[in-house]
Amino acid sequence: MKIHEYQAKELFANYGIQVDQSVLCRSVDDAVKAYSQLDSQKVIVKAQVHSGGRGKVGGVKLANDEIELRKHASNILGMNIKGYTVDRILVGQAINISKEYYVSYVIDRNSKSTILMLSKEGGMEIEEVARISPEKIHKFVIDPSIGVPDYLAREAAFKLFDDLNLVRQAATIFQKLYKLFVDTDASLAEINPLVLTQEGNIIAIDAKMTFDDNALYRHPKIAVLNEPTEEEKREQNAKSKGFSYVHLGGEIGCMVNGAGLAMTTMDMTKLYGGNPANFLDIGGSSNPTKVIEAMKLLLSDKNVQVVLINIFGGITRCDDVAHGLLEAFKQIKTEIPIVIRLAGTNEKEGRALLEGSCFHVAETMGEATKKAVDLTYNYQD
Amino acid sequence: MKIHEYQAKELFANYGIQVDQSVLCRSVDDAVKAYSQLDSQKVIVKAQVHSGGRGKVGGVKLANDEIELRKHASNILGMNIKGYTVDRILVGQAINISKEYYVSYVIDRNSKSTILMLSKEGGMEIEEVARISPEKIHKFVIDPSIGVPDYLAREAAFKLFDDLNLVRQAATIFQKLYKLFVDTDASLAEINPLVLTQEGNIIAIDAKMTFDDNALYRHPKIAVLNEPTEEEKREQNAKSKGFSYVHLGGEIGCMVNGAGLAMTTMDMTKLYGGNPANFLDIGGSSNPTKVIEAMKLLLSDKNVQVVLINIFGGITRCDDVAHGLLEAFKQIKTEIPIVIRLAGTNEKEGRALLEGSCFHVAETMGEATKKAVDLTYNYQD
Amino acid sequence: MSILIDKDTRLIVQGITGRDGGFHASKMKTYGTNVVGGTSPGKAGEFVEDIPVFNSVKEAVKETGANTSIIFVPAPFAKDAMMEAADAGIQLIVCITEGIPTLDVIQAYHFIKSKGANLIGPNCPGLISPKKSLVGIMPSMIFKQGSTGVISRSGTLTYEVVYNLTDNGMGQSTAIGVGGDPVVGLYYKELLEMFENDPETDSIVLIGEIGGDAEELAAEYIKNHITKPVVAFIAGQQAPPGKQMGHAGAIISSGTGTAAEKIAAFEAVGIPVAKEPSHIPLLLKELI
Amino acid sequence: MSILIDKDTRLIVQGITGRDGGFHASKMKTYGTNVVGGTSPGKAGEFVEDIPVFNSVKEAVKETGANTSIIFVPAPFAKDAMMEAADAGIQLIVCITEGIPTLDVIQAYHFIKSKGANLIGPNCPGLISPKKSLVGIMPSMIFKQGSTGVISRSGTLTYEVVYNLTDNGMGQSTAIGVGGDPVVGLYYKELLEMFENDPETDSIVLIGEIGGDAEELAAEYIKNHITKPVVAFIAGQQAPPGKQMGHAGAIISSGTGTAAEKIAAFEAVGIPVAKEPSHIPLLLKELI
Repeated sequence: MKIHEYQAKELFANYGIQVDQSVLCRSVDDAVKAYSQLDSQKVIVKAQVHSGGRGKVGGVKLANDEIELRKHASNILGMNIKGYTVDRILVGQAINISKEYYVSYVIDRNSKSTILMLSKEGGMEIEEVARISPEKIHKFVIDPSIGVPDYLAREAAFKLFDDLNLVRQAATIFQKLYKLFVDTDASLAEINPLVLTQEGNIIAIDAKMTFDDNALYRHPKIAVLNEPTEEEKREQNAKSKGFSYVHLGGEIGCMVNGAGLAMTTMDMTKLYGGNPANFLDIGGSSNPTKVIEAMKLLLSDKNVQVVLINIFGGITRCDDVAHGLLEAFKQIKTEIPIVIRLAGTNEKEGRALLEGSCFHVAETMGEATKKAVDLTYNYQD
Repeated sequence: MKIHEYQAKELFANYGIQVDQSVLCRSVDDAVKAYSQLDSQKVIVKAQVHSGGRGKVGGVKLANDEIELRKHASNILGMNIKGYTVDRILVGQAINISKEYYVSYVIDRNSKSTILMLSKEGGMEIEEVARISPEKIHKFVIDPSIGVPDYLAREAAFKLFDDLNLVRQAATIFQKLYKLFVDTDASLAEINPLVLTQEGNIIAIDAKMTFDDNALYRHPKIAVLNEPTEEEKREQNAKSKGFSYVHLGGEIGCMVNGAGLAMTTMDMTKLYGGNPANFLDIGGSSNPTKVIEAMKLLLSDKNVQVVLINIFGGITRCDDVAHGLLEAFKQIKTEIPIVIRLAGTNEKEGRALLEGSCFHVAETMGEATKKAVDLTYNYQD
Repeated sequence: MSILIDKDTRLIVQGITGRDGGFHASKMKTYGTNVVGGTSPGKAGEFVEDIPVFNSVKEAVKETGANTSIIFVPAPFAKDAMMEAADAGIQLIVCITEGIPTLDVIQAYHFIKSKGANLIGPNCPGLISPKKSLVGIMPSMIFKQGSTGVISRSGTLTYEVVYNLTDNGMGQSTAIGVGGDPVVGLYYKELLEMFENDPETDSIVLIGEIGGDAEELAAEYIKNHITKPVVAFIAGQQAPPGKQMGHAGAIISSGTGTAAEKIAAFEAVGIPVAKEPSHIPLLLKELI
Repeated sequence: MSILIDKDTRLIVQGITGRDGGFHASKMKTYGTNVVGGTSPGKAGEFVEDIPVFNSVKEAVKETGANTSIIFVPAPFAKDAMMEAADAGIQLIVCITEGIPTLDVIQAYHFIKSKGANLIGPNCPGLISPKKSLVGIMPSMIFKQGSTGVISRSGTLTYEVVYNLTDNGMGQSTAIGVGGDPVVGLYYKELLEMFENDPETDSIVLIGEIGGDAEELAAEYIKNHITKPVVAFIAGQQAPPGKQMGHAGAIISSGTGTAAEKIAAFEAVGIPVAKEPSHIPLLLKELI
């Protein structure tokens, strides 16, 4: 789950990490009021959206006076950034930056640990740094049993600074950010840039956090910050029903049990010349209610011309699955052709049950996919 | 450092460990007022002193009505318990006890860990249980990297209870008590007894905590609870000057560098027929100022008839030590005979420097001790 | 031999009194797995399908000599269950539970490692050494004893692959689902090494998917350390970036972790990558 | 041989720019210890008596191949220093600092152990293998190379004992002060085992004191595992209960940890206990 910069900065401040002074605004009037409060001639206006790269598309602007502020605020509010409409901006004092750095904690799959990532190349995207000069990225694997002790924070800080005073400031920030990361079950906590001001202070002038969806149940204060897009809402709604659903845009709706098999069904659809409409994993059992819900979800996508159901019967036997499907499709009225492939335990019995129904029944994934693709084009004609 | 029961109970309550309702009183009037607040016909009156075994000497009494309360309060206030004068009592509601248990966290030298100790034999001293039925004491070694996870707390709680509801209550208490123990750098956190009430709740009706003196610097709120006795004040005062001092009561004042050597000097004094007046470790260096301070401390004990100075010169050579002693004794005027034994680096040079002084100089510990003992009796004659 | 589990496996089921725990305990026992006990705090003394229940893993180990555990407890309690098993001396811990917070898994994983034990999962179907032992929720009837080792990040896709293998007369030495979360226990490298050293395994099927770079690392490892024939399969070529495809770990982030990269990595070191599951047995036959 | 330290010891001094750290770094170097570096954050590039200073132990290890460290940093920072050393791969960590909170020591000790390293101290004088290496603050001139191993909870008392040994022509293989705190690293059992296995050690002197039951456990261990002659000495017969005698660990609590119990434990297994330090060499001569 993502949150906005201003929300992340509030968390930073709660954990004692110094951030720049700023005010959240929802209108130009708000922005003007904020400007008068900030006691700074120059201010930065920043779009608050769940997307990176806002600077490149004009979502971040420096205002030297109130006129410029009004202009930038009104331009940015309502702007569309990568599909997100900007309804909030952050107006903050412009900082006298001496140097910019990159700091983040992320989950690392290979070390199976949280890692601290640092770079002297702050202010640009870390993927960019990783591509151009990977040697400028420093990584520290965190042992969860001890966290970030002083010596580790100091060792890390020495990668960015030489002066012991700055090292100590930075080390403290690294420790506080780790505490925040762990306390909130974050999956990313990023400061880019962390800046050294001309006055010799180290402060965070941007803040980005994402959180582990599986842990939100124990962080109600974070969970309420959730602002899903329409598409995310659909996915979250599916999830609440026990499905995993991702919209893809093609014509062949796929319903599969298991994520790996569902991905493979998509891939084979493409391989055989079709376009998958979606990823849909209906999970373990195939009871009729679940199948009905899943079909509703599938058919709500008006692009879908054929439905491909691919079920591997394991613990739940194929004959039971077939019974379930027949039961479900008594209640689903659709003109769209349905291809069903059943494999696994009692597959023959299962397929026999489907004989004579309105379904197109296939034995193998290859056969099923081919049928679905053929039906798409036939249907289109 | 020790604290009182009522102070420990306040800490318990802060950590969510249920304690019995009680009020601290400094007078009989206070106690009567507390009685009216407590809304309980029967109350317990308990002396608040830094000593165990108060119950055996009449420091804990049950009052069935106000008259009894007045009687007990006035008896206990002012009572002398193992050298402590009672100036505070705790008046608490009498609990309907169904069963009593023992719970504590202590530091265990052998496992180099905090351990959780439990027993179904609550209400009696644990040393007593250890002597009579050691098999009734359960010990759990705590891994500091994970603390007391649910499974461990549960496993421990099953040693006291069978009912899952009680196990869960107890497990939570064990976890909270550990958190308190660690957060405050305790060296002991004891609940004796932890009781199961007739209503089915588990609550702490006594609370005992001692804290690591070396860690008090990071717990100012605990440190202010310090109430040293006169003797402890003298010892703490010595410590602030870099000495370790313990009063013993004999006639031969000992001044030694190093704790082990100081203990050995005491032991040999006894072995040769004398009585050590004190343990005094003056630590590493032997600069004149330190020697002067140490001598003042020694001589403040009016029982001292002879002073035995035993210095092993290591990094600081014996000739330097001798110079220091001569320097110091220019400023110390005393009639009391001083035996000095110098050994170690440059011991001959050191002893040569002391020749012709007022000191009795010895070569070995045996010789020095014998001289000191002889001088004691000569002096007495 | 097979790897990790065999006839010497003595299994306890953590959460045996739950719906899934009880169901699969019974299935595993029927298959022939030596299910020696189960745990459920407060239910010591009860039995689930003749399997004795204990209050704690420590007690279960003490009474039964268990060396392996499988975990079915709900996600909020799974970290504690994994650590309990490790602390009680269990050597192989298989966690089926899905939806466990990642930082919980990280903490449990490091603790398990510090105890010298191994973790499989979480969010995995477990593992099976056909005709010897089943420690998982796989449909055992599709498996056949043989000499192909199978390692997979997926559940049903594994069944699909195994089904094709069995159908082609290619039995399995051990088949393992490592789990679909970003952070899980034993992974390609460790398992490849075990299969390499297992005399009963003569070929390996590796089933990967989008997300992370474990397949790339596996390709490199196979090149340098594995002498037995390996065939790979990668799911998720059509997955869009930034979207989680069912498994928490199946996500292309910042443009890395794509199927194309993984396929290229295998092909670069001469490991054939099947285009569809049914091709795997054919590719394998060419290599043996 | 000697135990723990010898000519292969490559030492770094943590807190080398402090008063004590600098003083003893110089002393140790003069004695012949291979002092390869020191640490003091922010002072990398400086030198203390020609010894290079580094910002961190990790850096020092990388640059110098250090395998041993000695710690002089103040008590509030000592836990971090011990853990830093262990994390950087140091194998033997000697902590001189006194007054460290016990829970800090417990945490550091377990971390050091998890890294497979050894801790001596804290609140100890260190150790010396005469003519080979000094890693401590002992007055080196009183030591003499030889074949008696010395283990002690005390500082100056050890010097007193060693002085008597040397005076009687009995040199030392290694002499170790384990530290006077209630919780410290290597203790009697581990060190007795090392001395037993050290071909250059042919007798052992064990110097104990009041507090805890380590001497009782040592007596039991010697009875079952040590074949070399051992003489013991116990300080604190005159100590009153409940009073800390200098060392934080030297305290008789709840009537246990008395000198009488310890002496009885040794005598019960036939280990002579000296009445005064000067008797130790005589008792030892009778046994050899």
